[in-house]
Amino acid sequence: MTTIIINGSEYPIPEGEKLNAIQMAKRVGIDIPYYCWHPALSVVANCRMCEIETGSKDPKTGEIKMMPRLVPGCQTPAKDQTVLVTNSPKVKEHQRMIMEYLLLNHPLDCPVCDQAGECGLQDYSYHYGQASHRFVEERLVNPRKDVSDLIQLNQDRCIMCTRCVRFTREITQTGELEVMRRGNHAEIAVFPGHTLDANPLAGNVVDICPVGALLDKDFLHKQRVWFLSKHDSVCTRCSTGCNITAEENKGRLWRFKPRSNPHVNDYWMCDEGRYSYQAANDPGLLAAMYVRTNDDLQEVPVDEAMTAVDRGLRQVLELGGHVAGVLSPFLTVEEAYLMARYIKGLNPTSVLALGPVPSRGSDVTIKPDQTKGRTGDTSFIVSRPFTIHAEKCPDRQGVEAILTHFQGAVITFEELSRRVAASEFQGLYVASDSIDPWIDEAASRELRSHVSFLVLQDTNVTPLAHLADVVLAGATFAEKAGCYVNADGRLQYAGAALPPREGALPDLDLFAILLHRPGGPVRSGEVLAELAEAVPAFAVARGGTVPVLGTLLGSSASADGAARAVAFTDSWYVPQGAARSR
Amino acid sequence: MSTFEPVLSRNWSVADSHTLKVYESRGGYQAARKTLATMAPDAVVNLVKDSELRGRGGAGFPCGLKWTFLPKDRKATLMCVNADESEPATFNNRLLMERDPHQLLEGILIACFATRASTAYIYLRFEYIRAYRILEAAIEEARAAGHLGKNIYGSGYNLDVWVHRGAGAYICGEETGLIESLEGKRGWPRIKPPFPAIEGAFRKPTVVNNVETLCCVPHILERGAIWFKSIGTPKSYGPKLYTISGHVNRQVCVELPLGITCRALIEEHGGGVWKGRKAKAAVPGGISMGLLSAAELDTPLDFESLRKPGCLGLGTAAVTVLDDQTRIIDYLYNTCRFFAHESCGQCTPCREGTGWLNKMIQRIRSGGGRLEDLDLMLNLADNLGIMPGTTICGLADGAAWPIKNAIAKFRGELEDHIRTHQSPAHEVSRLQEDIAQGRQADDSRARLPILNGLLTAPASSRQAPGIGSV
Amino acid sequence: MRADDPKLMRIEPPKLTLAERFFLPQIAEGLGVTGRHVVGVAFQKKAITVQYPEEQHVPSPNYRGVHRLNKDEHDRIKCVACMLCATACPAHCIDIVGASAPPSWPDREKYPESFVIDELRCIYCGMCEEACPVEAIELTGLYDLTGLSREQMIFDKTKLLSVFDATKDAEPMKYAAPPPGPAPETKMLPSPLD
Amino acid sequence: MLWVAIGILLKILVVVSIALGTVAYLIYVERKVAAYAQDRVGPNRAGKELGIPFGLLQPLADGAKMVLKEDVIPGYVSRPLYMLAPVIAIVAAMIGFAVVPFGPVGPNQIMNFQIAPNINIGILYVFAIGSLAVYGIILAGWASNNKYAFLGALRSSAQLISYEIPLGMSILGMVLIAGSLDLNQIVNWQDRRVWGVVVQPIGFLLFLVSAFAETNRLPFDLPESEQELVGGYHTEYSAMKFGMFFLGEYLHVITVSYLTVLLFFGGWSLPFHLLNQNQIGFLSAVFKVMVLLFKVALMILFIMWVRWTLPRFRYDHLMDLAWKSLIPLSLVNLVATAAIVQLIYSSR
Repeated sequence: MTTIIINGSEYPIPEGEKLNAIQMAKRVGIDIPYYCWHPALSVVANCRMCEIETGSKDPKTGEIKMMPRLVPGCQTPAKDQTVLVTNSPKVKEHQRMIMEYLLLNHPLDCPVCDQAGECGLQDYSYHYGQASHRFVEERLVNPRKDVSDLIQLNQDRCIMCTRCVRFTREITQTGELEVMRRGNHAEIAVFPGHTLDANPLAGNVVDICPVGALLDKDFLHKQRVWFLSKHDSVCTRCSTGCNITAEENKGRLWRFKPRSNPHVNDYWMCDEGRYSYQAANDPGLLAAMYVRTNDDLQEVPVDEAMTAVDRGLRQVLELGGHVAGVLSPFLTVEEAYLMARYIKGLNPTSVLALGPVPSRGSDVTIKPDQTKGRTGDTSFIVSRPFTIHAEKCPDRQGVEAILTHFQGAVITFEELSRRVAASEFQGLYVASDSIDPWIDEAASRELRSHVSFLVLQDTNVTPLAHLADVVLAGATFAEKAGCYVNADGRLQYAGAALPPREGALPDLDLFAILLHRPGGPVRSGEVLAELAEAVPAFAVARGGTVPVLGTLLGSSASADGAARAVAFTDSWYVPQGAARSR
Repeated sequence: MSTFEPVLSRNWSVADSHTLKVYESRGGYQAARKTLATMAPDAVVNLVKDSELRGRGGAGFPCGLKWTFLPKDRKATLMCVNADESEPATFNNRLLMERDPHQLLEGILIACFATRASTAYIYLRFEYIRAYRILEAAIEEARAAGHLGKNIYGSGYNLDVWVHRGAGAYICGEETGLIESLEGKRGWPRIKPPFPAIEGAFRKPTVVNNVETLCCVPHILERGAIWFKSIGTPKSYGPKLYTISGHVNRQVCVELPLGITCRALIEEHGGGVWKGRKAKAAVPGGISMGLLSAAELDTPLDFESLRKPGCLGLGTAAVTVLDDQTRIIDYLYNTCRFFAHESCGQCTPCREGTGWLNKMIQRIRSGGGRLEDLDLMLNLADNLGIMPGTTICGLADGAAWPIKNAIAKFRGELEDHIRTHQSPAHEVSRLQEDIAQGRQADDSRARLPILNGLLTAPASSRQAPGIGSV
Repeated sequence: MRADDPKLMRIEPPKLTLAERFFLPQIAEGLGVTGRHVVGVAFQKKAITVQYPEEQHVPSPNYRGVHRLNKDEHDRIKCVACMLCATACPAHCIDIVGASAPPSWPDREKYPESFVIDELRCIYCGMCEEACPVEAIELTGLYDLTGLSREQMIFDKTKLLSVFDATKDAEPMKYAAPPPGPAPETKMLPSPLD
Repeated sequence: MLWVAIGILLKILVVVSIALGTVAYLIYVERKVAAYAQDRVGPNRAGKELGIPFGLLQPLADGAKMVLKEDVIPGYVSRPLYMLAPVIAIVAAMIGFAVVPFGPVGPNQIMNFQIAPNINIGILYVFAIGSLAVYGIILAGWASNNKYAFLGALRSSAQLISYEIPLGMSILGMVLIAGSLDLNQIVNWQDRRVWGVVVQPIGFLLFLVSAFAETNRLPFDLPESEQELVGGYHTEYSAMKFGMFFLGEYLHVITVSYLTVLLFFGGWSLPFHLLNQNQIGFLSAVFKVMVLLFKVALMILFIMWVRWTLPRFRYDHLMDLAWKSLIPLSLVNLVATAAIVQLIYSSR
């Protein structure tokens, strides 16, 4: 058996994984502080914070031989019979010294620094530093500068860990960032005219910065991070389905931060997704339910609107008409399931169609290459490609799977439009929730002119909304909980970050009311459990639970064991929820 | 020592010594021909290993041993010649390259043959323009004469030599920094492992050797390991080029067997301390190695003995003499300024520590010293470089030893300086101390803007405590 | 603690004399005490009451009254919108909206776009003052805080700055040295409610 | 006869209005005394605008407040009893005044300073009526349908029953000595001989203590005891109904003060026969009334003084005091007085 000795205790080394000392120690609950190391970037060992004492144990005699010098934990492999000491006086004195050095020229502006609260310097200063230092000379002052339209660099707060430089070199391979000058005048800079603006993953340099040097101007000075409640969610901006934390305070979203998921997004997310949170804060979102009376849309309470929907659709059927439902790829699988059940339950001849699938450009895949960066030891790094999909919706595959289950084939929106134009349907129920404008004036009129009863369930005011008979205000991506199936067929759970806004209801509740489900608000887990029973494609979600890192639709739950792999989070960026209940 | 006959510098006094003609006329390239024709590469490695030739670049690592670290199954090997002679007061490599470039090329040829490297880069210090021109010319000559190029001497062995000029950074004299710079990157030393012998320049096994080391190689092959080990002192064998500079009458570079005492070097070869003064101290081997006091001048200058008086090592064997009218604080000021300027800025202790020491020395020198600063500097030096493993490369060690030595050996003088040189303009104010200690400053000046590191408040805020007075 | 704990001590009530058991001497003594006070107030003007509107009470220097937002020597708000006061506030009565400082403020990155204190929620504990890293928020000695509606008692930035203007001479910043000469009396606010 | 009736009615009117006015000012005085005892100045504002000093209009303001306040009748009370209780309290307090002489009373006086003169069991009447007041309290507590009020009422009844006994027995000594239940006779006896307090010191103390208890004043105000019972029996009363209890309490204070002065401090007489008891004339009558009023005023002040000096008794202490100390003591006092009186009279 392979074992490692950390601070006097023996621990077994996990099979089949190549870990360094930091990862291994963290796995057994011992923190080795670090700044420059990042599991996706090459090892440079220049912050010197993770230095520990190492040695080896002779397996025969049991004699332990320590090396005289300190070595950085980030480049020490966790090998059999290695001895790590992370808490000796020598190590502690070294950590204290590094903290003193790092803080020499660091400005004392934590109060106005957005990183405060999730800052490596702050956290380690408490754990490993000291309250005072002996530096009485004048500090260096470096003015702040912009590295892109969205990212600001406060050079005086920088600790030269070069994570950002390595990110642009090794992950995006665009190399915008560089170190300029030498010694304690060294600073991060962009080449003139070569900013991060064109980099689709630029926002990640803010996330990986352990201090407040690189800051997102979109979030700048708006909130203190300890006020934010963090909710594990999934980005809905494209079909990659990046794992994110949606961070909320005072009833609105403030930012998205990527969550590590080795099967989906590794540690990153694209800027387009990062700033898509703004759609949930839009003041122009539908704020009430409307029913058409006397050729005018009137604001009505929810129950009236729901009755109007049910009555209208049943009337169409009684008059011998047909009903079609449009399921947008922005719906969660639970919502799609309930809606399909409702439409099919009205009349088995009713038709279900997939809503318009927005697509823009082509898929962009970024393949990291650590050899582009520093030629240090890169053997710990598993480089995984990151794709920004052209398909700008979160759940096409999930909705398609449900449509296939209910009627054998997927009818596209174009096909449905044709059939509507042929006056095949008299009643139409469109559930959209699309973030983007998805239908124009002309298409709306065309669609409307052929049906006698039109229900629209949406979050935004679209041209179709003005023409519909009933407008239901659904929930935005931030307001609903449920599962999405991403481009790789991975079923992932996204939690709700905000309560449903005034006048709107989560789509799941709307469908539940139409279906007369007993009980109050619906829990997505219960629906998912039903769905897993009813639709074989979703059998992995049996019991209504999904692993934290998601699970592949086709796989059996046990075969997807790797999905339970521990994701990585920087120790100073711990999702802590709101600092206090407000 | 009069029996010693110069080896490395034997051609220096000859006219046009840098030309191939002169070099060949004095027996040049014979060793290379013999080696390539008769010896197997491993035999060469073993011979050099037997000679216990230690690297002349500063660290004194056995050269042959280094060559054996190369992986056995390597496909390609690179040779880097470290000609980035940036250590202050050192100029032996420059003379070797300017006066006898073919000796170096022959050494490169043999070393590359031994390590089976087919490409060699001479990483040349930017400022050595003359050496650059001479080397380029010499390589042309050698290539034309068949000493370099394809199928050298019919042995089927190919070698190309390129001269690469650095951009003027001290740190590029460190082997991994040199490699990074050679690759076209920023001259930042790499972490080890992997060592360059396993994965060096362009991710290939790489040997990095100093100019003077390589210059020794042809002579070892010509005269044998026994001859080489007959020169010098135990554990430090062979001839060595010493440079003498500073406050001596003659600033020269002389070749002597390893182990000559510092005093002998100054008196016999440097012509004594200038202006009839006495030596106060001497830097034995480039400023990063530390300081010898006047009483310790009898220390032999070899790889081992210098540890005794508390120096880091022989270094580049560049002796700099300080006369008795030189202030130690000035020496420290120059040293610290140099290291603060040349620190690459990669590792935290070196980046911040050298800058801090520099600022502190500047303050002490201009009259703001405190007695506790000396202990603080010692403590910093200990943390910075004397404790092993705090940084990637050895620059921090080099920055730490002079301070440790100077304070250990000249503490009295430094304390006297602090006591007698006090200038109110430079002294540490109460407020600065309070801020550093994290104390609540106790006077009205506490109302300072604490943001953006502004230490001094606008004058108006210091006067009346009432804020409405403006 | 157990009944046989060695640290326990049994104390017997003191034995009373007969006179004491009648309580009459004690009652007489008590009557004497109150009588002295009655006489003192009635005839010797020993009352300690402050006749409030006519006489203004000057509270002790560490009295915690209405908040003020301090200004710096350029008449700008000192606050940097770090929201540490809002974090420290146990009553959750402070609401700050931060924003990047105007470009004309070179020494400052951030300032409060809006700064609102609900004086009715506030418990005047002074934690905001303690938490403030730039000495921007302070509790003044103003104690006569009244209002006719809840809205009036929610102080915004303008009002809090006007409190500073009204009190800056009487109460220099607390961390500064005491003012030379006798302390000026707290000026009455021109009523913060207008 | 008609004129007699009119005279009596007039007297009743004058006495009641004076009594009520006095009560109003007693509250003012009480507040002043309280303030002085606590180093404060007390009410001094009301009337300032009209140039009236010392806040002398405070009672008016208090009264106006009492009248104008919202009269809350909780939904859960028993309404008739609830309304009746304060009426009983104040009526019982007032009709006690019927036999209390405010000045010299007698067939040879120019005027009877008494509403119902020449009732020879006057003192008995006072006590009988005084005990009625407890019904007001009990009813109030009962009708309020509130546990605090109920507890207050229970305490009050127990307290009143307990202290009736020593109160009654403490004056029997004086009655024995004076040989009459008529207050007029008792005063006359004291004028002739010596003040009651001299011949009946123990009786005086017993009377004083019991009187405090009977008036529910500190240190015996357990039926109210704000700290424990939130006001006790009047927890649920507000506005004028509360005011009536208040008035009742102060009327009791006045009554008790009168009785004390009449029984133990010589009534309208002055010591050492400085005032000729037999002198009849308008001036002398007025003077006697003034003397009596002065003494009563002192007595009231004393009661207030005690209130702001002593803390409240604990309930068990209260009961202990009545049953274990006062009643035995009063019995001893009665027996001893009776023996001595018998000795003296039989020796004559």
